[in-house]
Amino acid sequence: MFAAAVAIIAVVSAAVFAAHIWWLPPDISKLGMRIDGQIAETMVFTGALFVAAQLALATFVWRSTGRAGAIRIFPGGPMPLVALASIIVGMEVLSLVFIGTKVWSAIFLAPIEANALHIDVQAGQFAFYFRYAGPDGKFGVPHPELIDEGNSNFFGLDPKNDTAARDDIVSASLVVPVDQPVLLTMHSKDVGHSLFIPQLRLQQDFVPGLVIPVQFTATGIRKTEIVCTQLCGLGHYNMRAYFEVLSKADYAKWLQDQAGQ
Amino acid sequence: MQMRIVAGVGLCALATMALKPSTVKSAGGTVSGKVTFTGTPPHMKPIDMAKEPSCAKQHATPVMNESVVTGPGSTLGDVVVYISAGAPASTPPGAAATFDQKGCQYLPHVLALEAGQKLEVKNDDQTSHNIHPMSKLNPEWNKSQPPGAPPIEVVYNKPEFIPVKCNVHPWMHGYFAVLNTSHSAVTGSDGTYSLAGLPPGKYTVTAWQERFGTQSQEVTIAGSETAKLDFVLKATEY
Amino acid sequence: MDIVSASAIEHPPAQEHHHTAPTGFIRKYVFSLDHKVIGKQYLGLGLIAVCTGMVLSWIMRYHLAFPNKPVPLVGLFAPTFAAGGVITPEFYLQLMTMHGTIMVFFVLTTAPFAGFGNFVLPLQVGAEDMAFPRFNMMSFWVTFVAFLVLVTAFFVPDGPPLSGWTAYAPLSAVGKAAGPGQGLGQSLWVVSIGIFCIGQLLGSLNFIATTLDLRVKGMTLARLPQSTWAWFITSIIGLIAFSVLLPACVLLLLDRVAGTSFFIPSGLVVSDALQPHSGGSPLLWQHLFWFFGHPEVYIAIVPGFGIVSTILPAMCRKPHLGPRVLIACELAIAGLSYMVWGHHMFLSGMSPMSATLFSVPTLIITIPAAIITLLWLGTIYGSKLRINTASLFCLGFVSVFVTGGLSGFFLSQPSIDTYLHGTYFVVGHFHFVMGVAAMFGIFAGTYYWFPKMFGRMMSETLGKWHFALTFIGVYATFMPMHWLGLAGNVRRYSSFPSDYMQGSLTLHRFITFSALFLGAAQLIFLFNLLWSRLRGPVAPDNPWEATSLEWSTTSPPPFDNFGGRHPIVRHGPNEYGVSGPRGDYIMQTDPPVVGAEGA
Amino acid sequence: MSRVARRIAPFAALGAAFLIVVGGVRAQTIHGMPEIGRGGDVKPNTKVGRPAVGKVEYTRYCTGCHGDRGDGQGENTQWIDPKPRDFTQATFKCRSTPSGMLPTDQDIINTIRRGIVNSNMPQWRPLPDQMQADLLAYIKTFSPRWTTEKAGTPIEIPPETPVTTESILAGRAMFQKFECWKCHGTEGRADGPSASGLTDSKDQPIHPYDFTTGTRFKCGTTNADLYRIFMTGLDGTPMASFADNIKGTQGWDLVHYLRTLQPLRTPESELWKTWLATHANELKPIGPETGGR
Repeated sequence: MFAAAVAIIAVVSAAVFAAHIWWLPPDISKLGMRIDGQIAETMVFTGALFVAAQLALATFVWRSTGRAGAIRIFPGGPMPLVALASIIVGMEVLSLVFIGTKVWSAIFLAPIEANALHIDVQAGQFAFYFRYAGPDGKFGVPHPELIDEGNSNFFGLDPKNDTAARDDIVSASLVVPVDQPVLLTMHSKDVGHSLFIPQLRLQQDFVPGLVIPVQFTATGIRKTEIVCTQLCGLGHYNMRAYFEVLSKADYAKWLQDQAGQ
Repeated sequence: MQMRIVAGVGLCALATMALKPSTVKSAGGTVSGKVTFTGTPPHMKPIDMAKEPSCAKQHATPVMNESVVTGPGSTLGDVVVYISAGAPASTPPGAAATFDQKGCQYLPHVLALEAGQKLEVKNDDQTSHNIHPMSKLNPEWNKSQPPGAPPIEVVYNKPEFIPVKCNVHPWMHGYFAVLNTSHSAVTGSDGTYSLAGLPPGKYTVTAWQERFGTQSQEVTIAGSETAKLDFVLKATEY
Repeated sequence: MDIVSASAIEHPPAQEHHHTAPTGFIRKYVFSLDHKVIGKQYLGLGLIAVCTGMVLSWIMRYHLAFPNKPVPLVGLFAPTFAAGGVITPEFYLQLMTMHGTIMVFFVLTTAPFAGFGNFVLPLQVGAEDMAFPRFNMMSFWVTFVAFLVLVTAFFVPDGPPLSGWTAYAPLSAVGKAAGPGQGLGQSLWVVSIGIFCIGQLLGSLNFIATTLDLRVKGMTLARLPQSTWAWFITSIIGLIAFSVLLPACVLLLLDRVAGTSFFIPSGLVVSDALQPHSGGSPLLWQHLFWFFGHPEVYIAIVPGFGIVSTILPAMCRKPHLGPRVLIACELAIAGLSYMVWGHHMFLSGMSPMSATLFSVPTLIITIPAAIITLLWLGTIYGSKLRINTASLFCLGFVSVFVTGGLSGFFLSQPSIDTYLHGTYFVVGHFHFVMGVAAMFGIFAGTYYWFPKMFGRMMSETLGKWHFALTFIGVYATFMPMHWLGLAGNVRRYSSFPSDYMQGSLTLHRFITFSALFLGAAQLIFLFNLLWSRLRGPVAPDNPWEATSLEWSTTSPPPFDNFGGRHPIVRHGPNEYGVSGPRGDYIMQTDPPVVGAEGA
Repeated sequence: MSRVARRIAPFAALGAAFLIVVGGVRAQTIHGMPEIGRGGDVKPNTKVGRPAVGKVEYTRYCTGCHGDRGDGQGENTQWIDPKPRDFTQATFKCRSTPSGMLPTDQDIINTIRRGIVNSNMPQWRPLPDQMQADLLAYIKTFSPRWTTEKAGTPIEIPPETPVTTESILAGRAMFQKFECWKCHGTEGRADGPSASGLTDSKDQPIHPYDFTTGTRFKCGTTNADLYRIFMTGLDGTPMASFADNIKGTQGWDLVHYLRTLQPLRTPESELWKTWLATHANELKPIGPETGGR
């Protein structure tokens, strides 16, 4: 009974994974496919181990239940198993680390691209706001004490004294042109948050007190969502924003519309 | 937009009237007038509600920030005008003041109520709001109201201008003007107000706007006349 | 008893405790110094806590499946938080925080480690009691106070905290402005966890001292049963881990009440109010917390390793395949557990350069874990397996541990964690590997040692039903969470307004039904506990034909465990599958048998 | 027990491999070896820095200590000793250029790479070259000196002279003569009479280098680095440049003597120990009264 249950559960679970019934949303980023590759490789390896281990458990249980006669010690004692685990798992660990580190550094340790579009992101309870430098190409300096959400001054800009701040464009959606490297500088105004764009395979926490740069390049024109994945308070579940990838022309038009407001 | 403010003021006025039939009946004097501004008011930006599609689709045109509401002729809306000194002691009205959340906006943006009066907060949206009045003198609270939840009822006992916000929708900001008097009005965008049913006496009338501050004037009511009292607030661009 | 008298001699004990059996009710059952009573008290506390935590999870699951429907009965019990049963987002998070805290601290730490360890460990080493009986009593009552303080948070005006069991600063540090429950509720949480640390530190010290100093004659370290080794290793882990969490809690409390800024940087605007703090680091809390938090996972699971490795050989009638390798692996895991805390923080904003540094030891941990699993499989291979509830839960443990462990492969790689961090994949992973696996260990231990604790056998029929429904329920509940995670479904959400998560509702409903089914199955266990305690058949001294010392005394054991005698140990704990005078096993206290040793 | 040892061996091997990988980052080059690998930081960074981009990296990695304005007044500054560098003054400790001159770009890159021992400045070697160059470019925007002045010419370091007893003794005499001991102590223990009251150019307390700890120097690990330190001085600290008093190969004598103060196995210390074994009584102690040998 137990053996059968384990075997069925193992096979059904593995089948659901293998059939990709619930799977990652389509990738629209430059580096996402490397993450997908890493996931796929890990999935194959762990999937094989999962099925093998569960079936072995099922077989051994089925064969030994109520067995008569003398017990049989596993051939060779524990050392073959130690060697087996060390070699199989060890090799896989090494290869995963080797590839994974490269993927990770390509995403989080890459120098900033020369032509990157710089967008300043601020997370707060419970919304993201995105700031574009505006026509002058310069960001105004944020002053936390000037943050006034009731007056739409989400970043604490000081347009009275800071001319660079006057033309900053603040949007509740992240809009980027396609095939353009984008640099996000992420900071939080109150507690920890996180920015997660599943289609970009991109996730990064906001840490109060730190400004964290993240780069990505979107390769598909699409409108999707940004959600918060770091528990930030009662509105956490509804902390989100839209993420739009536009063609270069549409983006220019959008930027102009925003600047006009 | 304007309609909504008027509706809000009307609601308020209605509530005020309904509460004190005796005062109305005694038909005392009235102070009325208009609130205007000088200087350049700040540029009100449209509110980006993209985050909450269920609200965004309720508004055909973008909703403007409401921290400064102006009308033609430099009139100023959402100004609380109230008797700050000289008013006879009154008991808080029995009916509740209502503060509604609709289309991810507060209706009214500024709610005047008397200390001790019941306040009822409703949610007419298909999304959860949290109501977070950041009071300093009164006890502070912060509660979510999912769609379909019963109204939140609360009583403030100390006069205070309490900023109210919804953290889930950071653009939602409003005020509870908890006053010591039932003689109060909130101007519409045409800037007019009227405080009726004042017994004879000398009063200090104060106008309060969330960004431009307060201004007080004195007025004497002898009988049942209507005294004109206009306020001119100084606007600052930033 | 005849076994003891046959094999043990009376001799002047090396460490006489000089305490005699108390007579009054209070001294006997409440403020008892007897490790067996304290162990039962811990298990009782764990039982209360697990029921509380489970009910909280039902409310959460119901709400997730039917976000717009009031939850039945909740309006009645929590009118202030959930008027009319409508679950507000903050109430959901408060339930979630309390569920996590209660389960991790008051169930997974107390039951397998403090509960079974207290009851069984002194018996297995042949001691009369723990090394420090008064510390032992204090350790339980301090833990109990911690539980009361935590539960008090439900009854304060704003309710319990909503910052999760990890209580990330500054959400947990800035106070009331951060949200409902972040005022008094969060302070109570911090105080409770601080007190809990003290209790566990006392307990860990006690375990270490008892294992090292109170072993009877002949009980060398190599002859300690696998379970005692596991508790011993766990207490070493706990000693280091809790002594980091305790100061962290003190610092957090100071930030909250004394205006310090350990975890709060400057320039924070929370609910429109500029915070009067500067110079702190939110990451510091994460580092301190996870330096405790990761070893905590092993505090929950290593006793499970020990329990399973002790029960399986008895049920297989075959020695454990490699007890020394097992211990080496457990030690390796214990050591590595302090080098891996950063894998909870790949995306936390700490320097991306440290990701590899934390990823490598995390992946290396899978090697000893894999060896431990293979040793179990190798033990089952070619054995004469007796299927009963205790052995079924051990086999279930192996199955869910494999499942939960393998999903760890994904999360330990920073590049994959970039996608899966903060999704239901993580929830599925730790429920399998930490929650369910540890719970299976607890269940196995309960069915196995219940006869020793209460002198009565548990009902096997009810037990097998309990196992079957639980095993299926567990997979049905937690396996789909991995699928949700792959689809990008974010955890800690009270509902899913985001467009791309809309499609997950069906799966969420399935999980909810499974969870309710799983919960209902536990009623069988509760009934079985109660029924067997009162009506179960009387248990013999050694119902499982097991070898370790606790089975050489009566069921239940007398106050001083061995009736004034001190057993002498002559065998290891793994003498199964041999031909001895009793049958196919030799107890640790049996006289030397020529030719049967070392089977 | 050996069976157990054999069983644990795979873990031990893996653990050791791990420690070697991790430890490699901190490994010191044994001095006296040619300047290769990490110790010497000779690998030039040829990337072109971009100040605007560097600002983003700066706010990620540097701002906590060096401050948003580069004035060394970051949020952590109050907890840190020695205090972080104030970039607005453009004085730098580790230079290859004469005292008072601006350092070369590579000098600052080297400092970023190797960090500063006994301070809170970590090694940023894992940052890609491009990032280091960007950071450098941004750091140079804090002071107008970088636009008005040019970096100095690196001092010339003559080829190292052979390690001989005479050379060490000459160095010892210089240690006495130039009053190195007043701060660094008679035995290099940083316990000289002036050591306790030292302040840097911003009046912050500062400690002399303690040779007896055997740690790497503030500005490198090799003999040449040591030569460079006292010939260029550490600007902004009481450590002056001795370029006016020590000429050419004389400097190597001091280097050789200083090496003997360290508890490391170096050619100098080996030689010195052998010599001392027979000649210890010939030496006058270093200090205020005597004049060395």
